[in-house]
Amino acid sequence: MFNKVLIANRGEIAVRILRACRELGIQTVAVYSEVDRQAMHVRYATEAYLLGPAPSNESYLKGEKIIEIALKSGAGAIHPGYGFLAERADFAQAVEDAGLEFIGPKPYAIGSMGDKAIARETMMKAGVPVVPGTGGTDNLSDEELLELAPGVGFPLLIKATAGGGGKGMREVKNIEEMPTLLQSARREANASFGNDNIYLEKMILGARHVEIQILADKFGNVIHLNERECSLQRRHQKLLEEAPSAFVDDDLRQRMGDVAVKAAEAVDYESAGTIECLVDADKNFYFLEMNTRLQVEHPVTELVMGVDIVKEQIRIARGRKLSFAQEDIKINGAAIECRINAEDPHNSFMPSTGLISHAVIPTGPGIRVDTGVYAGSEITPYYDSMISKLIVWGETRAQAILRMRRALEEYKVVGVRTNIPFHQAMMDSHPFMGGQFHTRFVEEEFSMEHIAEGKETFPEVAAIIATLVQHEETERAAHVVRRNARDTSNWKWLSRWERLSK
Amino acid sequence: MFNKVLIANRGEIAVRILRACRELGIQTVAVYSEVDRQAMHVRYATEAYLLGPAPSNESYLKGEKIIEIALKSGAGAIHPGYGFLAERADFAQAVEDAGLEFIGPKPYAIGSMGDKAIARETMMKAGVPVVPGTGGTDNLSDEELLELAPGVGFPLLIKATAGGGGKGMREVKNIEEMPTLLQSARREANASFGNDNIYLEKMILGARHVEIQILADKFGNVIHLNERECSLQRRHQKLLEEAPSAFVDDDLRQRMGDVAVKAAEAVDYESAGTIECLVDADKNFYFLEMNTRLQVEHPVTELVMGVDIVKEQIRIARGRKLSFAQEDIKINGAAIECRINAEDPHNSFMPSTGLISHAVIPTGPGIRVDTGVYAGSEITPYYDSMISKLIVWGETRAQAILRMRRALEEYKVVGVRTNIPFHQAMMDSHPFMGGQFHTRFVEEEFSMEHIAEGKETFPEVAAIIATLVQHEETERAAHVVRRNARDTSNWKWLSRWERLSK
Amino acid sequence: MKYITTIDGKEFSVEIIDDRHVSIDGKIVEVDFESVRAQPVFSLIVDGKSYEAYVYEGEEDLEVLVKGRLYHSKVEDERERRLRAASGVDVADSGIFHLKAPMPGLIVSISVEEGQEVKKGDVLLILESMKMQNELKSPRDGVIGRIQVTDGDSVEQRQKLLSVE
Amino acid sequence: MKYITTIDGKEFSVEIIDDRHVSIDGKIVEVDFESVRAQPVFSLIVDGKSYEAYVYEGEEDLEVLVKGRLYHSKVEDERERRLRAASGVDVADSGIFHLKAPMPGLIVSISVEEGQEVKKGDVLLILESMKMQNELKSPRDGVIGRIQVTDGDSVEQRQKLLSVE
Repeated sequence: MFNKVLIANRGEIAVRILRACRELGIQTVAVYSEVDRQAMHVRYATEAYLLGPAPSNESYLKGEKIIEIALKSGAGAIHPGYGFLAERADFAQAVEDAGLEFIGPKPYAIGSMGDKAIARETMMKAGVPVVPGTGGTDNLSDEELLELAPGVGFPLLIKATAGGGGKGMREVKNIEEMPTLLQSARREANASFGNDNIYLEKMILGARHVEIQILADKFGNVIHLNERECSLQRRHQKLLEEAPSAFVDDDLRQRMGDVAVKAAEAVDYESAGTIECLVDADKNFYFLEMNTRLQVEHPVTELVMGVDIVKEQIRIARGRKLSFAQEDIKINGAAIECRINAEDPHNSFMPSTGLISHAVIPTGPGIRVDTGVYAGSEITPYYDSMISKLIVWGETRAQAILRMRRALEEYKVVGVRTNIPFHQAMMDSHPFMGGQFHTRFVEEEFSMEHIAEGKETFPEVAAIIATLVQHEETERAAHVVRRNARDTSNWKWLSRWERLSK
Repeated sequence: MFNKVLIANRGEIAVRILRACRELGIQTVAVYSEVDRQAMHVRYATEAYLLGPAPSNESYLKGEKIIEIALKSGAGAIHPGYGFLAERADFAQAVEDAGLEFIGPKPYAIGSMGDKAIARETMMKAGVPVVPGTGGTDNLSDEELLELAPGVGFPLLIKATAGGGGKGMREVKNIEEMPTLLQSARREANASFGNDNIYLEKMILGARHVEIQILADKFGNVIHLNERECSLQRRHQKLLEEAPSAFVDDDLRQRMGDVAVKAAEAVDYESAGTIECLVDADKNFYFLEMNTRLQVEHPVTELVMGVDIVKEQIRIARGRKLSFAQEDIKINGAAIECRINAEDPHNSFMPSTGLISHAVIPTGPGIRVDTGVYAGSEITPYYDSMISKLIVWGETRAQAILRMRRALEEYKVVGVRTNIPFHQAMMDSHPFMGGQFHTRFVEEEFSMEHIAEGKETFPEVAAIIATLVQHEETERAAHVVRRNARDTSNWKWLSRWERLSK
Repeated sequence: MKYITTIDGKEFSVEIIDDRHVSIDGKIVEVDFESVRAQPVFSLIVDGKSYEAYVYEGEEDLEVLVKGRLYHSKVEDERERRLRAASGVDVADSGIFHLKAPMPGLIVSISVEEGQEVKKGDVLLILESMKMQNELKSPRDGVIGRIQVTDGDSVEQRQKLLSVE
Repeated sequence: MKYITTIDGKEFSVEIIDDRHVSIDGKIVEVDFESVRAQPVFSLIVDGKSYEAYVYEGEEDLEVLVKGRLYHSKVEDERERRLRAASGVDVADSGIFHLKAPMPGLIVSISVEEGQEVKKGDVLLILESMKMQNELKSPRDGVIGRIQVTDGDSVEQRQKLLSVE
């Protein structure tokens, strides 16, 4: 049984896994790229080794080098987190071949579920409804896809077979724009997963994205931890997730849970995994894909189910039986997660890079922040723009929303733009409060500006504060000239100015 | 029904209550002393008014002025927090007389339970066992107490009738040292509560301090939220609290809960309150006192019961029925709270004052921090030394301990000494891990030094780091002399040095 | 001292009377203003109302975050204002807009050609960064001037990409 | 550059060889040392082992917090060391101990008299602060010198209270 784990990731999820290890008394090995030398995960781990330059394919995607470091450092297992190497069956196989434990499913399960096209086949054979799309598990060429597209029907989605997180995904309205989109999807897929295979899927309009969390041990025990609501997306990137879903009733919950367990059993699944589905207005659901890894949004499930999913993953990999039976799993309250991204919601969600000079993290009852950044962190353009996750728990969904509102107002990040204003507007949105939304809600129906209209603003207060700050700065400048006349109050001006001009 | 609340307190508890109000959509009014102008509670509130100079009796104890501010600002209710005016029946009465809602019990309940001597009488009449001590509710003189002492028996405790938090409490081994201790107890009681009445109570050795949280609404519904374990104390100050108690079994839990509800009913109790008991090794319990207010350690109950006690207090004061029935209250996991005090555990827990120049608050799964301080906060000698509360939840007590260990290591406070090392040693203590301790454990059996002995240390690493830091500073000094030769790397030395010499 | 302070495009006339008083658009208010130690945080109490503000230099203006909302502000004293008025034109309204890379990245495609007319909001080019393709749009109507990059170029932050004239 | 570095009373001989190498007590180690931006935080990686340290000036020494434990450190270069050795005595061991108020407060009672002999650990006086009565004890054996306060005095932080000679 291993006592040292290498975490093949960075950012908040590396820190999340490091914390779980620390709480289990397990030693940790971090790996990092050159730009991440000062990162929290490097400082937090027991050991840390350099992988290479910043670009992922020269660092966090270098599977061989990572395995070599694991062997050298005496780590007995590798946790891949999400993204990077998490869903690469070849990497999982190489880890196994090196005599190490891969904290995740077996290569076979990753292969058959991680490849979205094969997963669809598997599910169809098991009688699970799937979203219509290109069948077959061959790697289809652009020509073949263009031929199959009219059969699938427009609008449709191009998806990366190795995909996840909306990367390599493109919406196609008609056949004319398809060739260009095929190319850009392949390029993004390759950049994100090192694999440019893609397939087509029909878009089900007005649907919700609901997913079921699975846990399975090495002894064939499989349980599900109910659903997460992940319909709030922009460009197929999830922005906000909830557990439970306001839309899912007990009957649907049980039907989806049963299918999810069946799906996991069909591939002898082990570790944590997620069955993603689309649910239409009539509560029919369609299998979308299975994510054979930990997900970004796992904390909302942890908060309402009282299960630590990462610790369970580690326990399972250590050969322990599941700590819970299905009947132990009860929904307690409601949880919401806002992904805090370094991007400007007032400017087309443009990623924002720079140095975080100051950060205030919300604290107090019912709040959890999973983060890998801190005051002093540099946000670079090399990795994705998520800087932290703000998760709240409430006795009810309404209370969770009110708490999230409070937490978002407390959260301050100076140095980069964040999407906090977007989440604040969402918390004030009536359709969101009413639980009335679908996967295209953010793009088609939601307007930050519209919501802002009704809110009280304080331009006069801002004017007074801005003027006083500027005035003190001017005063300071005048005082510095008469340096000998300085007194303590001038020091005050000076320190203010220094702070402002940093 | 009120929509604006004045919070007659400061520090972490003021912030805690402000947050609850914000999550309920209630406007808030803060009050502050001159030294607290920049405090978090002042900045967080909707409105803020100055009370007076720093000393409590010129600021936070000025009940009349506080009521005046409430009336002027249009607040409909006053939440007293804990300490200061929280257990002053006269203040509660004055609030009521001013036509405001006091968020707490009625003056009658405060009077009969808040006065520790009357409370003992009331409980004895209701058939609840009490710790032997000076009966009678008269304010006894030093002479009378000296006369009654032998009857109570030594060792005994002098306690403030208006007391709480160990303030005005003294242990007396024999009659010779008693006169001096009576005087100092009266002085401290007067400074803390504006009331110097004291009484005597026998010390029960080897006992645990276990308390039951009560909630009662205006309609006579009373429930209890099970127990908190508060035996870890130093000089009668609680340092660490847990829920549930590792020592309390279901039978004792139920017996204590029933008595607590009875005690609350005996005085038509309303709002949140706590019945404190001593429990001996044979699981006999003795009523100690009732705290007719919110307690410092309420979060551990909140985490395991899923009830927001402060919000319930506000709802009750607004005339709502309890949101929960007794049968809804189930223990879920385990929670531990460490009180983070600005005091030096390596130097007789001497309070430490100064400017907090830097603070890193632990985050991630299962952690809650209730705080009123931040980087930039000045810790003054005017108020008590608690700067924040670190509370963790775990699926089991063992997991909560491991998580607390992780959180304590993440928690960094630069600028004042804190008792974090004490808590770290406690988490490593075998009796604590085994749940084997009593109210005198910290003072009589616990040794930080002893626990430190077995731990791995890194003096060589510290030596390398200290030397490199000093070396860079020296280098910088040399470079500054050759200012013209400066290059970017010198800037690096410079900024490091500036940081260090701040 | 008198200032003209612009908040999100709206002008206020603010005069600092003394330590405790300012006037805004002619109305005198009593202010209690504090700079919080070691943080870019200010606390203003006016008539008992408490406002906490984060104030920091943005790219082009002073940014003021109050009650969860960001205000873009510009503070000019009377002298500056007169000078600017005397110069006749507002620099911001004239001249050429230079599109600069908001972050380092890869030019995926350029959607316009030199000399082409564009409207406000038209996509000018696509920059890939942080694994995302970002559309950079024109902030106003105009004609595309010189294009200084081509498809596949790696660009640095703030590098000039093209101009709208 | 050679230094004598004292950690909690134990001396180490540390030499900075170059940017990536130091020797400690004659043993050469490869170091990867980084100062984290905008924080008093340093990261040291030695042989793959990662150590995060908070380093800040304490009252009398440099304090180094590593893996949850605080180390008191003093770094002297060889020249300083020789100078100190030449002066013959260690200042810290000689002379008078001045008891200073560790924080502002009220003198509740003085437990000793001028000229009285005290042992290490004896209570010298009681200072009330933060609502607590704090016993200030003698750090060593000695005789009480001048007492500069009386019962009931309010004292400032660092104010001299009495001396032990």
